[in-house]
Amino acid sequence: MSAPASMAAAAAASGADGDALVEVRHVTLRFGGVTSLSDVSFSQRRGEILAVIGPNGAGKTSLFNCLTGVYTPQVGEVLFRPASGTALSVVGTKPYKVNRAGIARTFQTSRLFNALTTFENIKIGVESRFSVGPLGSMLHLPHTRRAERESDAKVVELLEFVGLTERANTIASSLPYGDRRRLEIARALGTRPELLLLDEPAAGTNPAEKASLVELIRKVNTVYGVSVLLIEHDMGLVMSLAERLIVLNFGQIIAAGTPREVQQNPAVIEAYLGAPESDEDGR
Amino acid sequence: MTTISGEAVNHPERMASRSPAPGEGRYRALVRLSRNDDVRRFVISVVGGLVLALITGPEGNGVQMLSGINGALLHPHVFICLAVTVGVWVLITVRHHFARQVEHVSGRVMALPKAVLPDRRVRAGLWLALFAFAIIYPPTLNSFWQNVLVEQIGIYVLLAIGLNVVVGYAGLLDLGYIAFFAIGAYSDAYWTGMLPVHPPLHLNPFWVFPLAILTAMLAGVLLGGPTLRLRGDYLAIVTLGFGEIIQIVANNLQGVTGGAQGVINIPHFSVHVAGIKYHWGLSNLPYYYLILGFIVLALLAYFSLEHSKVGRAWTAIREDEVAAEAAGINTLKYKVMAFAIGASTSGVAGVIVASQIGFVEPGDFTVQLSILILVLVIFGGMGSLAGAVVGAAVLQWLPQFLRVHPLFGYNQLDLYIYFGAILILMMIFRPEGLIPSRRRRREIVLAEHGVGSADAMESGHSGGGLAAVANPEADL
Amino acid sequence: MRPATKRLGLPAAAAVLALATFGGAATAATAHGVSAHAAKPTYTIAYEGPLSGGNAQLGLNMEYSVKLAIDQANAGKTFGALPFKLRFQAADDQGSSTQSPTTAQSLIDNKSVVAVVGPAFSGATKAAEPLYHAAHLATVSPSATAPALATQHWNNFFRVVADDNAQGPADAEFAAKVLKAKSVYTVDDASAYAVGLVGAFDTKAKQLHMKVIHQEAPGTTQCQAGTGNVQQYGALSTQIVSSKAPVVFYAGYYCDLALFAKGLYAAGFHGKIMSDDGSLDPHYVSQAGASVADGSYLSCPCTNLGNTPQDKAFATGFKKMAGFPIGTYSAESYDATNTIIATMKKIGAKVTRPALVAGLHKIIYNGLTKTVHFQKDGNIAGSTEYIYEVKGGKIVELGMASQLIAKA
Amino acid sequence: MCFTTNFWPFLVQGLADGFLYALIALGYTLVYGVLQLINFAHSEVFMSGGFASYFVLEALIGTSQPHGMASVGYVAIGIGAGAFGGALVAFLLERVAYRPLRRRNAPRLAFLISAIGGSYFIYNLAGKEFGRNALEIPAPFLNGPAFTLFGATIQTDYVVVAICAIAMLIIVDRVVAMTRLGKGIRAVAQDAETASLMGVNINRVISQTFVIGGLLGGAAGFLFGLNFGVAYTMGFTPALKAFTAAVLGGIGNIRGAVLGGLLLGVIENLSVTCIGANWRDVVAFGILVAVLLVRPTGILGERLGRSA
Repeated sequence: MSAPASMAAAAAASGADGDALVEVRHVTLRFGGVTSLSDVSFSQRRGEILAVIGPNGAGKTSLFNCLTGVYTPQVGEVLFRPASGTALSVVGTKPYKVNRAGIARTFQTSRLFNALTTFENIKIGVESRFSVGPLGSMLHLPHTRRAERESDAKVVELLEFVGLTERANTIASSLPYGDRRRLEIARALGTRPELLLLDEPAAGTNPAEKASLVELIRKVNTVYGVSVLLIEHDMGLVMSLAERLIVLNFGQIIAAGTPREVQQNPAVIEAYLGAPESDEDGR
Repeated sequence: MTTISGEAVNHPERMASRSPAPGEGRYRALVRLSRNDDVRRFVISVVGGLVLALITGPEGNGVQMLSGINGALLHPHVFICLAVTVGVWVLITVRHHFARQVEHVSGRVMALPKAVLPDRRVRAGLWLALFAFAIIYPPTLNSFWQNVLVEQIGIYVLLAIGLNVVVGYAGLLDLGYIAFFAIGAYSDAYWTGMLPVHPPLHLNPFWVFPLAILTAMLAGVLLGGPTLRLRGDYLAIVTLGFGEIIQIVANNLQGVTGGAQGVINIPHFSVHVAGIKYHWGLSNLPYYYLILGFIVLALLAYFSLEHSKVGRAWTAIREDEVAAEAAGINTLKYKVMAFAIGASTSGVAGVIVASQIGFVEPGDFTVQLSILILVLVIFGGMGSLAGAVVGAAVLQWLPQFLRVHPLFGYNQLDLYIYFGAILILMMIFRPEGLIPSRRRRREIVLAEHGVGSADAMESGHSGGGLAAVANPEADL
Repeated sequence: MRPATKRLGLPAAAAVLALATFGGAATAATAHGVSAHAAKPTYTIAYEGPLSGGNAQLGLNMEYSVKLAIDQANAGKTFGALPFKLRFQAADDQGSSTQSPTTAQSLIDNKSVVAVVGPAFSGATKAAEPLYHAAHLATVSPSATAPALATQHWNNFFRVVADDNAQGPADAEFAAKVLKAKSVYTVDDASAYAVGLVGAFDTKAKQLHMKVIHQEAPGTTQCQAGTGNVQQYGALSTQIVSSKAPVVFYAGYYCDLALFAKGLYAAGFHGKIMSDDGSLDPHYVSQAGASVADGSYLSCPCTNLGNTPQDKAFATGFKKMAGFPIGTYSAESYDATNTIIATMKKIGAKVTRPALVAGLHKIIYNGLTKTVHFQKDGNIAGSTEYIYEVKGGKIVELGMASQLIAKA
Repeated sequence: MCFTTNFWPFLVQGLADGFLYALIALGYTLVYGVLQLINFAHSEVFMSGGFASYFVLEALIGTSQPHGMASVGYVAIGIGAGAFGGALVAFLLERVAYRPLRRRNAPRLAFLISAIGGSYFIYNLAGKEFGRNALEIPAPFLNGPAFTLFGATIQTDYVVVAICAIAMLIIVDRVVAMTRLGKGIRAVAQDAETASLMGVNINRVISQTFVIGGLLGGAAGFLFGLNFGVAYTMGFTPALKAFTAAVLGGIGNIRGAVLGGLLLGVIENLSVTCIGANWRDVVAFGILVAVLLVRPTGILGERLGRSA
């Protein structure tokens, strides 16, 4: 089915033990004649911070979209919690169901609800976990009020966690860039994920913001026990955060392993130095 | 023909620009002139004045070619119309030149919504005052105005509140809204035993309300479920078709609906509970208070909804469907929910009308009525309950008032010319409506600056801005 | 001939009138049209029908007739000196059953209104009549033909036209006996009026052992401001030609019949086209073209105005007032109004709404179209059906249907 | 099978209707291609074309009955007048109801609402100015059975409609495929942003697209009015059908619009024998809903950029 080189890389990528949280098997995604992902396989352990790197247009965001149900790959499987009794096959599952199963994400260019406040943005994420129907809301049933109170408490907790308590009533569109990134992470955390996908969380932030973001992501991993899958260009950030790396180029995994291993991999060096970055941006 | 010459008389520069330019420099000067905002606005105001003259002018006919236009343009009131629009131009130009610095777009974003509705307490007070007025005032009216209050205003306020949920909250365009009104009316006729097909048991119209709500809701879910997966503009067309289909079906199925001749003798409401006996007869006030009750109920319910999980989900969907899905919101479910809630409100209105007039015919449920209700919502302010109430009340009262006191060439026939103009002008100059909702207003201003989308039109259930989302094969 | 007193009375009456108008506009409570100070009381006869919307022309045909009858009565031309003055009020219901109750309420509120000519349409009548009934306000419709209207026990409901149950069977008999057709293709435009009419036609035709094929072709945009499909007549015509039916009966209005007739002509139909009073309009011929319309039979429970001096006076008076010639239901509206005035004259100076209702039940008035005499249910007694034919681009009256059938 | 008895006549009838749908559908498809927007007011573009041709032919022909070459000339004049009227209204519509919104980057909902407003404004104003009754376009030729084919009577009118429609459809297809103008339209349809970066004047292309759609819609208004007269309400139903046709063939796709139009015309006419004349419109809307549910991209798929 696949080229031997990528087989080897795939084996390295999925060299995890039985405690896999997500398992990607032979995923191939095409748009018309263009292949965006080709036979991508890897897995991530529970509690792990894993980073996906690669030049622009390598298919990183496409991979995220396959992991969240936005895109349906033509070939392959994505299994969430493969070992447990509640295993979910992501392929063909609607994005909101994937989210409810425990995979939350942020976007490359942050997609907040700009007309709402910081508080409301997080609350939308938090309350998607509560079953509140229209009738309950219209009639102010006790159950609904309890859910409101609980979700409010959770929002306050998350505001504090990401350090946006002061900004609770600010309209999202008027937040500074770094705060928007934090808010997006808080909104995703509100949906109580086991796996958080962060698409270039540090893009466009200044060094101080970046440092505090690194801190935050690590806290997400340790305090909430959320596994993190990360796309990032900033090598310094990747090296300091990630336990393992996956390198994508032209839709294929060309290398995988610890940061140190990957840094010395000749294929990676060639991909970054040999091939200049293309204009096309991965979707 | 006349339009051009009329313009030329009032605008010599324009005339000159049509003749061959004698020199390059002069031609350029003219081009520059035509790009000047003030000049452009002046031309627009003159043309607008002529159009206004046409609208308010005499009625034409097909016997003599363009007689309406000739008649209208030779009429003295052309000058009045021109004076009005050019006057507006003068005002705008003056304001523009003196207040250019103040009028800065970014200032609009945060400042205005607060200025419009200052405080929660003030707003609650306004609502209470409106409510008290709505209770005390109608008994002082004569029965004609009471009837207007019931059949032309009350019902349409209720309908507008319902459509507001669909268009305003969820950002979906429903052009077949009146179909659910028809479903309510025919449910009433069915359960009271007035249709050729008989129900298992005959009910008092009061008991029809829950059934009609359920039926309309079900119809909303059945229609919305499949179509709401599609792009928003398809929904508009499908609902438009659905509205037509309902009318044709009601007309064609003579054995079921009574066909084109309609259903007569639908009973009025009555209460026989615990010794209380009351019968709604022909007088208007009891119906008015019944409708008022429903309006207040709907307002309270939808207000709560707007500020609940459901309302926030609608806002999220309107703004960014992809992000909403990523935040765990089942966008399809919430869209269908909005659709069904709107439908059920329309169904309630249908029951009230059927039981009040006692007669229903398929010809009552035209596309034009769906458009009318849309106009009411847009005029009042999408997503704003106060807007829906005030917009519907004002726009439905005005034609009746003008009917009694015709002003400035107003003719009942021309109503929809004005309504069409209202839609365009509102979209150009005040898309947030007469009494805007805060969230909506913010969204619209933000969308103008390229942030967010302010409606749910982008695409189907699984994604938003990306064209390829629904179907990876489609495009890269 | 005019006495001087009358001249003096005019300004006074005008003043009263102006007062009443003002009062009526301001508050209905003061709008008691009967002024104690005037020598003669003033009563209003109103007209309810479509004056805007897609059916405005039909409404105008009626409105001017009512106005004309009132003006003539006030001038003493038709009934001599009257013990009261009459005023006219038009009320627009757009022909819609949802607008009609509001319109009716505005007339009921005006206490000087003693009778209403209209409502013009059956649906509007069904919706408004309960209100009129409760107010004991007599309504005399010149055009609402739905049979159901007479079975609702509204004792204030009258009409000066025959209902669909009278027109349809007469047409069927004409087709069977005069045109000697063995089979007929009936088409209705899905309107309330046409469905009732065609039902009565079909029933009678089957009794006469004709083979009946029935199709419904929804009316179009062209007569009413609806959104029907004008292209449908092509396919329909093809079907009719292949059915080889010698007669097509169309129940509906002239605009659609014109399209339909053109479709039939183009599809090579050589039989006869028959239609009803909704099609009895010169526009049928002008829209279809004389070559297509020639030979069509049209029926109406109304007579073309003949050559009597009264007929001519009406036609010229109407044209002078309206600016266009009389049309469908003009003469009926004139008769309806005059019937009301005749009844009022019998009652005398003190006309009340209930008294007028009672009076109308007894009146016998010799009108232009027929002798008006109401049955107990409000229907006209002894209605007559007339048949017309399009000849050389003109609509020509052939005579009473019963006589033509008897001759054949 | 219910439609076997009169198959050929209904097929011919259906194709005649279908060509008209196709002409109108192109207006929807072209505008959709460049703006991803349903031009709700296209029905009024169609109506305006009908009235424009009515006024011109009324002045030229009056009550005379032309034949021979004069007939051909008058048909050409009628098409020209209709196309001009349609194009003018489409152009104005774009300037007044769309461009201000586009400049402001308004949400899509605003465009739809503005278009509906435009539609109601134009058609009610037409009703006011030109009267509420249908008007007959003076016949440039005498319509009637022209010849018989497989037992189907072919009317002169069908022949005229078919010839004119085919000619116009071919011209438009070639214009979009081969000319500079067409290249601009396709570029904007594919990616407006990139096109504008490459120096395409987007506003001008959009205006041109509206004008082309208006030319076709207006001409269709004339061809339609020839047979059915012109009335201020004439646009609604044919336009809704044409939209259905555009969706059926794949909106944004020129050849799809033609295929969809012809298919819809035939299906609709066959439904008259099979179900009954009064269900005809229900069948058409039913098809619309079914297509949107089963295959929203239509028979030939969406893209304007790829089609031609």
